[in-house]
Amino acid sequence: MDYLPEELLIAVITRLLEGVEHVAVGVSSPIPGSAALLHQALSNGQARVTVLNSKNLQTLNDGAGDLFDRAAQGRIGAFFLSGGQIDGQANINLVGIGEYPQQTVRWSGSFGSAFLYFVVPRVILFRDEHTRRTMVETVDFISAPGVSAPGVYRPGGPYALVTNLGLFSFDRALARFRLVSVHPGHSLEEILDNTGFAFDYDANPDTTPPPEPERLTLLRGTIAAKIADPYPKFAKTVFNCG
Amino acid sequence: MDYLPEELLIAVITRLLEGVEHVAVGVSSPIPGSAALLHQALSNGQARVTVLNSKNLQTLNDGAGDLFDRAAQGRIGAFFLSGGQIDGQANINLVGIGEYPQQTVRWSGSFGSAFLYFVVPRVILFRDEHTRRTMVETVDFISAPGVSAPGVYRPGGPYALVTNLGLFSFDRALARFRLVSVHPGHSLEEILDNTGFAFDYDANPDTTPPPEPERLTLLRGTIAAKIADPYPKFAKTVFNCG
Amino acid sequence: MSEISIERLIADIPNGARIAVPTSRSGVAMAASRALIDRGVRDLHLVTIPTAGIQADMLIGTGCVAVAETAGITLDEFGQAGRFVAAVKAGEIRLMDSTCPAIVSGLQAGEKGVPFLPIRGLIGSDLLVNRSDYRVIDNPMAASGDPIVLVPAIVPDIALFHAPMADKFGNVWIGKMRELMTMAHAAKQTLVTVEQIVDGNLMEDELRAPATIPEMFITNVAKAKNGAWPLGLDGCYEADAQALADYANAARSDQGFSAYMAQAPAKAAQ
Amino acid sequence: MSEISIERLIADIPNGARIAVPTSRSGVAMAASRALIDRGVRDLHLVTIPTAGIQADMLIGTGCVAVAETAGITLDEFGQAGRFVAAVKAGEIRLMDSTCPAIVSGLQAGEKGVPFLPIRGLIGSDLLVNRSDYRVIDNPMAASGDPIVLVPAIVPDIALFHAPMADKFGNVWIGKMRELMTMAHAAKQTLVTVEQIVDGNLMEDELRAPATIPEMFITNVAKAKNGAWPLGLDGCYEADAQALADYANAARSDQGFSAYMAQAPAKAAQ
Repeated sequence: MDYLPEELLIAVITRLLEGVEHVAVGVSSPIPGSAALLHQALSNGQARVTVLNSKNLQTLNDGAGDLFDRAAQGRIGAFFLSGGQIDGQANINLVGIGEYPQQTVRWSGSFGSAFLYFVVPRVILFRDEHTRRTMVETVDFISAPGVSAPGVYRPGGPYALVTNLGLFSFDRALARFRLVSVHPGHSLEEILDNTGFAFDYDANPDTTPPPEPERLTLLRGTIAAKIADPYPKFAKTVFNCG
Repeated sequence: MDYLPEELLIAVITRLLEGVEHVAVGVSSPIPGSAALLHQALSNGQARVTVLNSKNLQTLNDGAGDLFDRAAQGRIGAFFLSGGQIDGQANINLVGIGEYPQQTVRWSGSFGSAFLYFVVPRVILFRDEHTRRTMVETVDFISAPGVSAPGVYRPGGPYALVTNLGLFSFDRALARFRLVSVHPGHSLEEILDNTGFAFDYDANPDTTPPPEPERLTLLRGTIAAKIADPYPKFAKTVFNCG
Repeated sequence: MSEISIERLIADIPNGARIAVPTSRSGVAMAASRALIDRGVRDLHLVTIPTAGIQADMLIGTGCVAVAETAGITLDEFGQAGRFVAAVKAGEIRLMDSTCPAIVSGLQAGEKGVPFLPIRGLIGSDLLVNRSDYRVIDNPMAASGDPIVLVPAIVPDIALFHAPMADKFGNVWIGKMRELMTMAHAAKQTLVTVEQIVDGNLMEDELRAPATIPEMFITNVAKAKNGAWPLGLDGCYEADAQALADYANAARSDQGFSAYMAQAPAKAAQ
Repeated sequence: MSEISIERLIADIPNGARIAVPTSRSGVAMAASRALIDRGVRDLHLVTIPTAGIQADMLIGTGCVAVAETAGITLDEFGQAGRFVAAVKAGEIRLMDSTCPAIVSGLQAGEKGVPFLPIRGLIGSDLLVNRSDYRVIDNPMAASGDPIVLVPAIVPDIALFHAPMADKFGNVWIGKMRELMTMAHAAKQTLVTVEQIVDGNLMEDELRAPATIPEMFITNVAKAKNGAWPLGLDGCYEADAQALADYANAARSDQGFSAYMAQAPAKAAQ
């Protein structure tokens, strides 16, 4: 079965969600959102999904703190974060480049990252631009740190990094990424060339398995229709839905 | 105009509320509640009144903390507290008599007193049994202290004590009551005999003025009908209303 | 969520559970409490949000309660809570006396997943003296000395209450009784009785959704018509003053209470 | 409460006011913001609860803002907030970057009248490094070292937002946008535009009362049909994607923004 790059990424993320009871998805995250909904479908609806800014894919009704209170209590098993920069210790930067505050590049801001990264057990870093611009040795501004000193309350943290080139796991004790697999059509060399930080890898890394056909069918059917709620443009472009 | 003892007490309390923008009234407080409603009527409805446990005389809709949050912000100008014991420093005891916790007499508990006494500017102590049993030298248990050490955050505190015998003011700097007036039909001697704590007084104290006739009319009319919401039995007994 | 009986609803509340219940006017699960008494639960750590009445008194009188964490237990206009008072005098329950907003703040700390919340007041009270779990710190935001109390998070094992309605998904509409939302958010498990189970999805009802507890916070729901009786339920029915007066009178003595519990109906006629 | 114009509503917001506004999906008073811009307000300390979009960008682009206290300013799917980004690069506004729940907790501290609330996370971030008003203490409830952040109370001078309806008494119905309740509770003054002013008393409407801000928290209300345009209002209308895209495009440059503000309508056709 042929598939689009987006569909591969959704398949990769869906596998990372296995066993998670409640997945939350932040703003501007159509690929993670689709993966979360696919995960829910695979669980026969047992898994809960909260998609921020959707009309029907969430139950937040206690104000701007609702999601964060749920997360603080451990009621959210997985969440997605990204970064204008991500470094080798899984620090993420959502603020900007250059010397803070008057930076030469300014992004939106840190949103919930400096909190959710600490309390959600399985935070999946997702960035579909894997370059030396985004994957840096050290971020210019730490919106949220990848690891914390001993004694700092931190039930959560980085679990994996998914990019357009490959899948990485993160070892919290070592504060270091490890390449798990290279996406079809890409290579270890390409990843090394495009990564600004050091990471562990096998000389002959696995290739990321393609999307499972039955999941792809599900994705293009019911999931595509659902993700059109918060992301109509994405559903139209990728799945020709809506 | 003849009046009942309850009507005198309501009149006394109403005078103490002059200028207060928002009066809140706790549970089991029909006399303070009536005074608050009379105060509101005299303000042409400008003053707000919150009567706990009433159906229509309050706007609390944010849970059990709503009243306390409003009070903490200074949005409540006056509140009423009572005590199984009240002592000369305006400490109040709502818990019991004897050595805590296994006391020989146990009352309901401190309710909001240990908080509201600190933050409501004009707390009026009201107790319709003025005896040496209730007006004691030192309370057995401090539910809420009358005064606080320097440095303790305390925008609020005791403003007056109203009993069935007389009206006292409270000097927060001296931590001491002063007799303001003796209710008609009672005497300074009676008050001295029945008070377990020392207080300041004039040798010839004023007599508490009777209820103002026009206020009495208001009270027996519109106010009686309103207070029947939370206190039907009281409205029936005192005002023959409802 | 499949429909279950009241007995099933409360079957798994373990002895020793820290159980949160609302005030007498905010949706008390009386029918479920009677079932809990009949089951013979023991050693409950009762947390009243922030006060309680007949429900707490009954649970205490039947020996179900080891700890009472409360700002007050009273039968309101019907007088003292006789069994509570008797148990205190006999030293049969451990008291954790507090003040209303301190309990609310503790519950909100539980809701927010933080270890404590600060609260004004309390300093100089004997409540504070007797609550070794409360702390006084110097307000770090103030330039000079400013003592302030911290109350620890309350994370009930169980929140138990009665509400007007649930839907088949387990969403529960609570109206203005917002403390029930806080209780459900804070507690590990939330057990609810309701007057009725309605069709449709309350979370999709524009008017009811804002005052609906999402099903993810609800462990189980059982239908209990008049489930708050003899207390009232806002918007549904008034308290049964005669029944409450009867109870208050009976609860003044051991014998009166025993006779009441043996003879009085567990629930109102349905 | 007598009916007033949008211009009157915002007339008394002083220069330098600390003004709280909600996220782009939670009732943004766009029409009132345009009036505020037209009035030429200056030096606002903008607090976004907890993020903002076109409203903040417009206020910044027109020079109304001195301080941006925010967890993020973005035009969402329409891209970066061009005027915000330009102002940061030019050093024209003072930044108080934070994270969403820290802002919410600060506002809740304001609501509760306490000087601070604790919050997990943040430790090790450069947000914390740059927020000298945040404190780290050792959790007094923990047996061993457990650093935790305290955020100071946010007490806005003004809360400004748009809601579906008010009644003639000044009660405001907010539906599921609960943060508006927190904002009104916390702020010294609360100014609201609404789609409609309805007859009756919202606080006496069993279904609407739970999600109604009582009038005592509301300073003033003005009617503004389509008052959130080009943003949407939950349950009333969707965002105007074309208008938002046009704005995003224009805001990429000084000139584009100036031309947009000169030519684009201040409000949707009514």
